[in-house]
Amino acid sequence: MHMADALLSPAVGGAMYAASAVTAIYSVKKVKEDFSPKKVPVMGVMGAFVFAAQMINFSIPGTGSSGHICGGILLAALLGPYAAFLSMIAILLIQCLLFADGGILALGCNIWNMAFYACFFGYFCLYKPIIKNGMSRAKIVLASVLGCVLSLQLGAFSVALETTISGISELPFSVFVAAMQPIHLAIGTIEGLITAAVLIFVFETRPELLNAEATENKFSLKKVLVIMGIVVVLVGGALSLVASSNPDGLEWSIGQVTGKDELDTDVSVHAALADVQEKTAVLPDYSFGNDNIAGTSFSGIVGSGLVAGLCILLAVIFGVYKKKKKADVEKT
Amino acid sequence: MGKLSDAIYEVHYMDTIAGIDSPIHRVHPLVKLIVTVAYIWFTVSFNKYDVTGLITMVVYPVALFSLSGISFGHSIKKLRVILPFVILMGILNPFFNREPLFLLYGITITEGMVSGLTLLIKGILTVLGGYLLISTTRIEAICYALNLLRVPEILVTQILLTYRYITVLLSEANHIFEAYSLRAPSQKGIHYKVWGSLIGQLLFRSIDRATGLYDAMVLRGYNGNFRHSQLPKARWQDSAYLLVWMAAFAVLRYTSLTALIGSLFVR
Amino acid sequence: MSHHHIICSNVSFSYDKSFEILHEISFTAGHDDAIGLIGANGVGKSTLLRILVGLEMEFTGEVSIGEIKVTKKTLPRVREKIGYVFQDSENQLFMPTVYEDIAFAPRNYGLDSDQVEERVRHALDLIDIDYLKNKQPYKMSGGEKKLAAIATILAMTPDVILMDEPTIALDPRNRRRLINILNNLDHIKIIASHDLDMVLETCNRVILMSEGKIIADGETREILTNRELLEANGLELPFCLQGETGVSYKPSVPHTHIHL
Amino acid sequence: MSHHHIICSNVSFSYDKSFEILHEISFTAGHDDAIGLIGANGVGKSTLLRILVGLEMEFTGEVSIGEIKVTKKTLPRVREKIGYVFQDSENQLFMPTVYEDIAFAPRNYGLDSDQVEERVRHALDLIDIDYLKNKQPYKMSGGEKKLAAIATILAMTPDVILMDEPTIALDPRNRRRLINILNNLDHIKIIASHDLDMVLETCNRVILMSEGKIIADGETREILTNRELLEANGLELPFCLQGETGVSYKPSVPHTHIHL
Ligand SMILES: Nc1ncnc2c1ncn2[C@@H]1O[C@H](COP(=O)(O)OP(=O)(O)OP(=O)(O)O)[C@@H](O)[C@H]1O
Ligand SMILES: Nc1ncnc2c1ncn2[C@@H]1O[C@H](COP(=O)(O)OP(=O)(O)OP(=O)(O)O)[C@@H](O)[C@H]1O
Ligand SMILES: [Mg+2]
Ligand SMILES: [Mg+2]
Repeated sequence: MHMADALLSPAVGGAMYAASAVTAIYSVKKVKEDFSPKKVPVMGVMGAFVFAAQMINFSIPGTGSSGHICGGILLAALLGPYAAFLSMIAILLIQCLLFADGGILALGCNIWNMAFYACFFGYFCLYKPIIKNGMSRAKIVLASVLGCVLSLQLGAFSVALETTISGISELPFSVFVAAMQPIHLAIGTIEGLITAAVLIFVFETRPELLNAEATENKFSLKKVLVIMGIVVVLVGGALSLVASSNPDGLEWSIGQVTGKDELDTDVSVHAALADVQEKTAVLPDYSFGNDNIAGTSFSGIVGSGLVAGLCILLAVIFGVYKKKKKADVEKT
Repeated sequence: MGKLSDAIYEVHYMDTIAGIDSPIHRVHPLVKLIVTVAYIWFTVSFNKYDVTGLITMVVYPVALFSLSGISFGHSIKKLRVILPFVILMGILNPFFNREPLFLLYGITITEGMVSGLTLLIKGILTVLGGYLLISTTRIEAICYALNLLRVPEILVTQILLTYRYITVLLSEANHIFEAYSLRAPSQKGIHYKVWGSLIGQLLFRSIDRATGLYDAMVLRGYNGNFRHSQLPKARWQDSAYLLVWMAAFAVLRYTSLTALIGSLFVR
Repeated sequence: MSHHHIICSNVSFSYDKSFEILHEISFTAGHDDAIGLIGANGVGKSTLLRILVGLEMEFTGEVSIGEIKVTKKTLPRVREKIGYVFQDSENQLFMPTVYEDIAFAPRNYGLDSDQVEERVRHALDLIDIDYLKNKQPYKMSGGEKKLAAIATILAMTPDVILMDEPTIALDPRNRRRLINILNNLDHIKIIASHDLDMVLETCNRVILMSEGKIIADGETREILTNRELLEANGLELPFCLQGETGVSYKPSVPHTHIHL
Repeated sequence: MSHHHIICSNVSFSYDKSFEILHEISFTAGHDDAIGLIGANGVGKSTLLRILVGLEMEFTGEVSIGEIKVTKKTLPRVREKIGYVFQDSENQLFMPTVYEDIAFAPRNYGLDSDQVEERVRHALDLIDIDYLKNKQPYKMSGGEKKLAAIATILAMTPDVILMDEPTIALDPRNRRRLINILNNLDHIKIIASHDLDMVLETCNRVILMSEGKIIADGETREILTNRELLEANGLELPFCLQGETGVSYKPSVPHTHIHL
């Protein structure tokens, strides 16, 4: 469910960054409140643990396929939601940088889609209320499955929403959603079951690991709902602002600043070069009718070819230069 | 399992290439971070029908691969992670948008085809942009840059520690999976009956590791903050690097360079 | 039954293409061999064991276990024949209790519950750890874990047992117990270890490795009493053969006290 | 300088209230003592070391290190005086390179970068591992990691060095090197180990533990040559003293071959 940079417009990416940052800052504050320095390395190792555990394939009975664990809920159950959120940020950042899973611009979206819903929504609205009055196997299964399914549904929905608002894919929103949700229903159930299996094992062997945090997070549904409400309004506002304007967010924002609808910085350059163009044109005048875009596009294609050629040439020159330098070094 | 050992190899490999020396490796991490973000930002901001403008952004990866000496081949492997999804979306575009854009040698080029192509190119360029950051900058340096950007200390420490322990836990997970597969030779994944205990054992071991690590740090005077080491100092070259690229991106983005060059030859 | 149970011919291997860890390793092992695999840190002992059990497949050359050539396809069949005890056996126990862990492999091979019970009982008796059967692995001491890991292997009824540093972290009594167990097992054994005294007591044959090659392969006593050979390859005589003179192996550095 | 650097009087300890791991442990150590701490698996050797370094604080009794009583308050000062090498030193290396790891403690103690550099250099020279300084810990062999872990300790310039099983996983040459290093260090040393041959070569004094109590405390040679005492407590004579007769320590079980 990792979003790629390519599917986003800058404005959507930026808005999601802002939303995730606000949540992160709040989480940092909460984690610091009952700060025991011992927790920091535990968080680090747990992050790495989820990272590693997500790479193990679990065969799903009756099918040939395999599933993974749902990191957010598991971490939230073990570390508490705030520390879990920070752990997830670290995981997602490392996945994006080291494994190119997700993108740098899309990181805000990915944090939101995969960490926020699981750590806060899944945890506070589902996991916690179910677990509150004592644990049992059945409750753990219910809480984990519901938590995973719902947070994944929200995540999948957000992916569709963010992509559509970015306006880069031509896929209609309805089709996208219709494709994403059922797939993630299945995935969520499986992840929930695997997560439940792990939590039950912990519950039955070292329950203190789960209880430790239960006492330390004073649960208040109201407070959470208020926070969630504020965040949703913030994000919703930002997104709808973007959506209502040109999907090309950068142009839109610059347009806002300069008060122009369109940027025509290249016009004067065009004029200056028109002369040169007259003299250097070596290709016959193709007729594309009156379609301006097409004309631009064709010369664009030619230009691209030239740029590409230049790049290759540059690369070759650099390569030769480097080899020479290496040889020089070896000589000395 | 292949996946786990691949991941271990990958971390080691990235660590190695980020540690070599080149003009790009020497650039201040904060500058590289800013340039990378700007590159990705400008790249995705191209209009979805503007293939030709987008193409010019290839200048950046080409220049960086050349200057840093990072091999291009390995980066292709990275593309395979996120690209399938992007390609899927891109391939669907021609079906959902059949507005004709122009005719090329008698073939009608639709908006969907063009936007699919830009999507693909954006996918490749953005992944390369990220790859060029991490393959020329160590994680510690990136964390230092985050520090300068006033990202909270606790989060930065968290990233560093997670990174530090990824190889350790990957190899423990790998180990436990190997032990499993030796005794269940014909299974592909972990049987559902063992889900809980297998991961649970890994979890306990992780916690024990965490405790051990924490003890070791405390015994050597750790008091909550990592002290960054060998902090790079900003030099004038760093400002130049920043300025040059920002200017270049702006030019590539806001002048139809390809169209200009092309129009020198086409009338 | 074939005469040679393990055949390794011209096996070379590298983790990343750059550096060859194993170079043209060839040896065979008959069905009554107990082989000690010795050599300095990092010569490739563990790597060789991993290749035999099919955990690394990118080698060149040929490996056969009991007439079956090791390939991707034959892997499940080959692995049924081999019991492999890791260097850190903590990682080998993944079930909630020792009993469950020992029963895991037999259950996978589709035995019915009576047969499984029988196998587990047998393995527990053999190692004499009946008292551990309901313990959870993470609550056990290092020595106990090692013994449990060996029991899980025995319940597979392998033809071949491979062990990587089995005596590490054991106190002398547990180590002695392990040696007795090894001496009572009638399997082909290959034991990689730095504990040469243990090798001396449990193996009839020693393979000495250095820099990814086999330097010597012969009768245990012959190799382990050859001081020059051992020292040239980063090892020492077994302590029991060094005798009290072991203490005279004085540091080559003069024994001065250093003030920090 | 005080005569007794470490004073431990009537220390008792349990992890969970139920079971007492250590029972009324008392001993003192002078500033030229090198003490071998021996005993079977699980007697509490590691626990005792953890108490000395203040990682477990719920003990009863009194512990002083160099005139300072160990309490929650004095902990930072006490810890500056002690260097502790864990049993699994992998856990101890957490920085990207060996250099960074060695520099970690001096930096935390607020030294400026020149002083840090100086300390690191000194520690590297002492152990003679300059070639490792830019290596990443996960790419190093077990022996190299152990040596690096020791270097990180030395850079703290401690008065007291505590080591838990330092020779584990080392090949004989690296083990020899470690013994030389230990013999050249002029600190108070307490070394917990099952490697009695190493203890014999590095310690002037031995403390033998059993079931959480000190059973014997005396001159190394005296204790390590006392076969009855050792065997009564789950140990054996050092191998170099067993001599070739070591091999005659035959299994008490008759040596029959068992077919599985
Ligand atoms: N996964 C890996 N990737 C790359 N190199 C590796 C890997 N595992 C081991 N090596 C290297 O291969 C060489 C042989 O390692 P191996 O573990 O086989 O040695 P060994 O003989 O078992 O040593 P020891 O006595 O320390 O256990 C070492 O140089 C090691 O650094
Ligand atoms: N964190 C813990 N919680 C509860 N019990 C523990 C803990 N750590 C150790 N123990 C128990 O305390 C006892 C003493 O353990 P310790 O590690 O000190 O033994 P040791 O003498 O170092 O043994 P070895 O030679 O195997 O290292 C053991 O019975 C062990 O099971
Ligand atoms: Mg090994
Ligand atoms: Mg111990």
